[in-house]
Amino acid sequence: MSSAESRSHKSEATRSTIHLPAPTAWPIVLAFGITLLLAGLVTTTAVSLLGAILAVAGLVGWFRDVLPQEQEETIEVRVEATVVSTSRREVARLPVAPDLPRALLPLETYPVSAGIKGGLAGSVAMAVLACLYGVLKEGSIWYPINLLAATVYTQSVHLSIASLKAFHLDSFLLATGIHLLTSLLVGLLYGAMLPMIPHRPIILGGLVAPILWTGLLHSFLELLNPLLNQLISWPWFVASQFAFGIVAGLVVVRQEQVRIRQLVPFLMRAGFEAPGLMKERADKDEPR
Amino acid sequence: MSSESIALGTVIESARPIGERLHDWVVTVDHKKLGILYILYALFFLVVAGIEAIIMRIQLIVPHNHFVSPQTFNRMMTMHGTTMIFFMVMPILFGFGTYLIPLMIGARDMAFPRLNAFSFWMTAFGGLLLYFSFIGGNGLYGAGTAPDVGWWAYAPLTSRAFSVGHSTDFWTLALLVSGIGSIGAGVNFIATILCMRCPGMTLGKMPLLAWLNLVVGGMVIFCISPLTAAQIMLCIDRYLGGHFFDTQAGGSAVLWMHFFWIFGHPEVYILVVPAFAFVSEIVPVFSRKPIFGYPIMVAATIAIGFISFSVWAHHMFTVGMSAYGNSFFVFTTVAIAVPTGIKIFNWLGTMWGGKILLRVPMLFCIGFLFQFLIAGLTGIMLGTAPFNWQLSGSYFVVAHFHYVIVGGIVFALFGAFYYWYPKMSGRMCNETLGKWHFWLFLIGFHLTFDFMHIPGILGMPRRIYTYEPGRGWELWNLIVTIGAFFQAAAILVFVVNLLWSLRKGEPAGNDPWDAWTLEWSTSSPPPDYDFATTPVVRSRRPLWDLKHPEDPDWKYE
Amino acid sequence: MRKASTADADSEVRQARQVRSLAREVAAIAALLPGVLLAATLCFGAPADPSQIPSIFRPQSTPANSILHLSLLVLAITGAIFAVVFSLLAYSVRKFRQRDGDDGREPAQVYGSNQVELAWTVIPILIVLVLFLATARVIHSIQDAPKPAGAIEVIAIGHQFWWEFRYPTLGVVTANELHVPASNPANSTPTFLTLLSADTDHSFWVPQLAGKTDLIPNRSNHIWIDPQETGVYLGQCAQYCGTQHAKMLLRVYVDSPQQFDEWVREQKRLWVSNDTVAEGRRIFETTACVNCHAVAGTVADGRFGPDLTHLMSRDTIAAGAAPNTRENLRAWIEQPDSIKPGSLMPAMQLNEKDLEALTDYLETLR
Amino acid sequence: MSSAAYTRTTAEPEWVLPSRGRVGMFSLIGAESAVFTIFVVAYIFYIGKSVAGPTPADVLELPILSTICLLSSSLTIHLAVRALHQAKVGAFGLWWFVTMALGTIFLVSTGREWHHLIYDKGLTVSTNLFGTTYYSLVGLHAFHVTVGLLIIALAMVFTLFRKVKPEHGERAEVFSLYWHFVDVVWVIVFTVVYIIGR
Repeated sequence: MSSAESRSHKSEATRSTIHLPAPTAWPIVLAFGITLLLAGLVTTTAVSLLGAILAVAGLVGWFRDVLPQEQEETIEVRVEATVVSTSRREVARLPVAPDLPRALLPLETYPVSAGIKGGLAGSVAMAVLACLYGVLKEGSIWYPINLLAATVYTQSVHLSIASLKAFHLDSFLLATGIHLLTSLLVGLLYGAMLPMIPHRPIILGGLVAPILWTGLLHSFLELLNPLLNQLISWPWFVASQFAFGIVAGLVVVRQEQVRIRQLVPFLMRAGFEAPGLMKERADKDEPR
Repeated sequence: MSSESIALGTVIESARPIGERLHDWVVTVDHKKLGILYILYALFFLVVAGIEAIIMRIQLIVPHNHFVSPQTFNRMMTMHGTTMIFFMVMPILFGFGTYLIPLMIGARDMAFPRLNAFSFWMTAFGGLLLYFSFIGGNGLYGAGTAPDVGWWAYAPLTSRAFSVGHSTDFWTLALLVSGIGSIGAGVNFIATILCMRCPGMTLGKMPLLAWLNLVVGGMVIFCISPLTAAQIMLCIDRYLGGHFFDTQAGGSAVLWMHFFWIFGHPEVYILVVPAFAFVSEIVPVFSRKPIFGYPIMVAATIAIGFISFSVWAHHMFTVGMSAYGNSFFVFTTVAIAVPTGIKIFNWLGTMWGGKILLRVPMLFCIGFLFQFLIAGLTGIMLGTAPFNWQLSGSYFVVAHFHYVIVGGIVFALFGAFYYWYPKMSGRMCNETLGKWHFWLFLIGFHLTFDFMHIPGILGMPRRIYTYEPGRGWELWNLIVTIGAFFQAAAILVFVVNLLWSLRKGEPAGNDPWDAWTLEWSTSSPPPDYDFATTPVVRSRRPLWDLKHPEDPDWKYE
Repeated sequence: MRKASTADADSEVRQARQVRSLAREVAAIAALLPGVLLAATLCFGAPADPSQIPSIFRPQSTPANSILHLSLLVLAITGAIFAVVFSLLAYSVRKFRQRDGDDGREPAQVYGSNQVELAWTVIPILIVLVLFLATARVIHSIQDAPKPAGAIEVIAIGHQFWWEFRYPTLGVVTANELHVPASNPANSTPTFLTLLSADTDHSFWVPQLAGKTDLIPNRSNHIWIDPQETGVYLGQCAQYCGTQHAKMLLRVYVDSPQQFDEWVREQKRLWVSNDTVAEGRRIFETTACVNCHAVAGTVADGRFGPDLTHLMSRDTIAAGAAPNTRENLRAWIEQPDSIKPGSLMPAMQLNEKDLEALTDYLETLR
Repeated sequence: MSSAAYTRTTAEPEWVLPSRGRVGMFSLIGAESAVFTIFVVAYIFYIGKSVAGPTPADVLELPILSTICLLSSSLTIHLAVRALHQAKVGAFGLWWFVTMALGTIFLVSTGREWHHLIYDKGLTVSTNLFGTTYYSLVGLHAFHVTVGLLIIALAMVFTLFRKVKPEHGERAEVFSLYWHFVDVVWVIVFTVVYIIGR
C-alpha cells in the first residue's frame, strides 16, 4: 500500500461511505476457462477450445476491471456505537512480583554466558577424569575417547581392545564433538535451571542430577552405546559425571544474577522492526 | 445492538430473490464470503472423502471381504487421500485464513480481492474436475474411472504403460488447477499480512494467527510450486511422450519421489501451522492469559517453516539412500521436534496459572494438544530411519499421519469452528450438541487411530484391499472400523449443530468469548466493510487495552 | 480460595458434582474400550497362531534385531516425554480449571519466562542429539555391513504382483517363496539380496528378518538377512504397486544348511519327461502359456510370469494368494480373477478336458 | 462491568506499509523460482543420462545474440520505468518499444533454434531424456517470456492511445520486476543448458 492509500485510510474515518472492490464475475470465468482448457486434455478438444475462449474473455474482463482504475463500489456505513466491554474488570497479580503487572519470570537469572562457561569448565573436568581413568586403569588416554565415539561410530564397535587403546583420528574428532556439544548444552541447562532451585543448587545440580542421569543411562546404555556398555567402569563413570556437575554448577552459581530486562520487545532488541513503527512507545510513561 | 441489526439484515437478505443472492456469492470478492465459500466447499468434500474412508473401512472389517473390488478400493484410497489433503483440509484452512486475517489485522479486505476469488474458484473447479473422473474418465474398458495410483502417485505407476486411459490425467490436471489456486492464495496471504495491517500493528504486534499464516503463505508458494512443476513434467510424459519419469528410457522413479515429497512434507506443515494458529488464539482466551512466550512462538514457527524444507526424504528412507543420506535426514527430522516441542510447552505455559474455561472450543484444543503430542512422538519413531524401515508403508504410518491430520489439525479446526462460528453467523453454536460432537469424535478417533498403530507393528502394509487371516490383524481392523462409524456419527452431530444453530442459536453479540483480538470489536457477522473506522492498535491485544484502560498491554510490549 | 461463607460451601458442592460428572464421563469411556475389546475377542475366538504373526517385535535376524534395539530406545525416550508432557497437561487442566466459585478476576498476566523457555529448548536438543547419534550408528551398522565370504547371493525382482528370486551363484530360479539357509554366529551364512524391479515400485518386507527396502525400476537396492531359527517367515509387498498390491505375498523359508543344500539340488534338477501328461504338455507349449512362463528343458522360456519348472515344490500359488492344491491350481488357470482379480494372468479359455490335462501336466512339475 | 468507546487515538505516527504490488510480485517470483528450480534440477540430474542420441554437444549452439537481446531488455525496461516516474511519457514509450522488440527477437531466435533442432537434427520431446528436459526447461522459460511480451504489448497499445500516465509508474515497475526475473532465469538456463550441459 503506498502512502497515498494510507492517506485515504485516514480521510475515510470522517466520511460515511466506504469504497470496497466491486463484485466481479471475471475471476470465476477465468478460473472456469482455465479448468476447461485443461479438462479438454481428458475429454475432447472442443472443451479446450471453449475453455480458451472463456479464459481470454475472463482475462480481458479482469483487465478492464482494474485498468486504468480499479472498479469499486461505494457502501454506506451503518454507524453503530461499538462498545467493548468485559465482565472481568480486575486483574490478579503474581504474588512474587506484585509491582509488575506483566512479568517475565524469574525476575533475576544468570546470563546465558554463565551456562556456557559452566558447560565448558565442566567439560574440562569431566574429560580430565575420563582420561585419568584411561591412563590409570587401561594404560591409554585414547581408550575412553574411542568408547565415547562408539555411540555413533559403527566401526569402533568392531575394534579389538588393543586397537581401542590406539589413537584414531576419526574417533577422536567424533568424541570431542559429542563431548563439547553435550557439555555446552548441559551447561546452558544448568544456567537456566539452577536459579529455579531454591536451596543448595550445587547439591542438586552437582550430585543428584548426575546420579539420576547415570541411573537413567544405566538402564538404556546397551541401546545407546553397546560397546561402552560392555566395557564401562561405573564408579569412574559416576565420578566423571560428578566432576562435571560440581564444576559446572559452581561456575554457574558464581556468576552474578542479572535482572531480566522486563518487557523490552524482542523484535525491538533484535532490530527487527521498520524504523518509525515504534514511535508510540514515547508516550509509554505518561498515563493516558 | 448488533443482534438486532443482524435480524434486520437477515430479513432484508431473505426478502431478495434467491437467484440474486446466489449471484452475489458467485461474483463476490469479499474475503468473508469467499472464506465461507471455501469452508462450505471443504465441508462438502469432508463428507465425500469421509464416505470413501467408510467404504474402505467396511472392506477391511474382516479378512478376504468382498464388499468392493480391488480396483474400487484403490480408487477410494487414492481419492480419499487426494480429496482430504487438497480439497478438504487445505481449502478449509485457506477459508479460515481468508475470513480471519483481514479482520484480525484491521483491514477491509485481502490485498488482492479479485485474485482471492480466482484462487477459490480454481480450487473449487480443481475438485470438481477430479470428481468428474468418476463419470468422465475413460478407463481401460471405456467406463468412468477415478484415479487409482495412490495420492502420491509414484512413478512409473503413473506412466502410460501402467495407467492407461485418463484416470491419472484427471488427478494430475485437478492438482495442477487447484495448485494454481493455492499459490494465488499464498501470494495473497503474504501481501495481505505485510501490506494491509491497520496503523500501529507492527510485525511484533500481530496476532499469532496472522504470523503463522504469513509463514504458511511463504511455505505455500515455495512448496506447492514444486508439485505444480512435477505435475507439468508428468503431463509432458503422458501427453508428449517425454521421459522424465519413464524408467524404460533412463528416467528416474526416485526423482518423482523427491519432487513429490519436497512438496509433500512442507505440505504437512502448511496444514498443521494454521491449526497451531487456531490453538494459539483459542487457548489464551479460554485460559484468560496472553500467549506464553510470543516471540519464541513466532521464532519456532519460522524455524519449522525453514526446517520443513529439509526433511522431505524421511518419506524415502526405504528407497535405498546411502547411510549418510539417511543420517542427514534423520537429523533434520528429529531436529524439527525441537521447535514443535517449544510450541507445545508454550501452550501449556499459557494454560498454567490461568483460569481454564472448558467450553467446546477449548475442549477441542485440549484434545488437539493431547493428540498432537502423541502424533509428534510417533513422528520421532518414524523419523529414526531404522525404525522407519519397519514402520513406513505400514498401518503404523497411516495411524501416525491420521493422528496429525485428524487428531491434530481437524480437532483444532473444530475448535476454530466453535470459536469463530458466532462471528461468522451471528449466533452461538449449541453447547450441548458441541459436547456430544466432541466426546463422540474423541471416542471414535481413539478407537480408530489408536488401534490402527497395532496392525502396522504386526506387519500389515497400507493400501491393501484385503488381508490374510491368521496374522493377528483381524481384531484390530474390526475395532478400527467400529471407530470410523463413531466418527461419522460425530460429524453428523456437527453438521446438525451447524444447521440448527444457524437458525436457532443464541444471538452472539460482538464479543461472546470476552476475547482480545480485533475481529471481536466489530459486529457479528461483520459488515461488508469489516470496520466502520480503521482501527488503531498499540498492542497484541487491542481489546484488552480497551477493556482494561488502567492496565493496558501497550505499556509493556 | 477457601473462605467460610455459605456461598462458597454451595460452590464447593457444585464443584464436587462437576468433578463427579467428569469422572463419570471418563469412567464411561474407560468401560467402553474393554467392552469393545471383549466383544471383538469373542467374535474371533482364540487369537491367531503367534508364529504366523509377522511382528516387528519378534526379530529373527540381525538387522531386525538391531532395529528392535533402537526401537526400544526410541520408545523409552518417547514414552518418558509422553509421561511428562501428559501429566503437565492433565495437571494444568485439572488444577487451573475455572471453578464455580470464581472471583471474576483475570488471572495474573504472565508474558513468558526466558528461563523455562531456555530449559525446554535445551532438553529437547539433548534428546535429539542422543537419538540422532544412536540412530546414525544403527543405520551404518545395517547398511554398511561387510559381506562375509559364506554369504548367499540372491537377486529379487519385483513383478506386478509376484516375486522372482534368482540365485546367480547357485543357478536356481524360483518365485514367491525364498529359501535361505539358517546362519549361525560361528559360521555365518547371511543372505545378501539385490533388489530390482521389472515394472513398478515394490517393497520387500519380512518384518521379522529386516526392515523394508523398495524395489525400484532402473535402480538396484541391497539388503541382507541372517536368520538363525529355521521356519517360515511371512511378509508381503509394502509399496503400492497396482491393483493386486494386497496379494503380493512373500514367504521366506529358513532351512537348515542340509535342507537348503537339498533344496538347491532339487531345484537344479531338470523336469523329467512323463508320457502320461503329454497332452497337457502339448497344450502348455502350444498356447500363450509359454509367452510368460518358463519350464527348464522345454520350449517354454517366458519371463513375465513365474518360472514353473518346480511349481509343485512350492506351498502356494499366485504369490501366496492360495495354497498350492489341485483345485486351486485348476481354478487359477480357468479363472485367475476368482483368486486374484486384476492380476496379469489371463484366463486361458480352455475347455474342461484341456484344463484337466494341463493341470495334470503342471502337477508333474516337481 | 465497564465499557470504553472504541475510538481512534489522536496522536498517530506516520504509518507506512510496503507496497502490495511489490510484495505480491516478489511472492509470485518466489513461487516461479521454485518451479524453475525443479526443472533445472531435473535437467542437471539427467545430464548425460540419455540412453540414445543426439547429445547436447551434437546439436546445441550458443545463442549469443538472443541472450544479449534479452539481457539488454532488462536495462531498457528499467529506463522506461524511470522515464515514466519522471513523467516523460514519450521516452517511456520509446524504451518500452525497444524492450518489446528485444524480447521478440529473443523469442523468434528461440523459435528458429527449435525449428532447427526438430527438423534438421530430429530432436523432439520424446527422442530422449535430453530432448525431454531441454524442451521443457527452455520452453518453460520461453512461455514466461511470451506472457511478459503479451503484457508489454498490451501496455504498448495503451501507450499508443495515450492512456499511460505517470501515476501508472508503480504498476510498470512491478511488471519490470517480473521481466528482470525472467532475465535472471535465462542466465541460469543458459549456464545450465548451454555451458554445463554441453
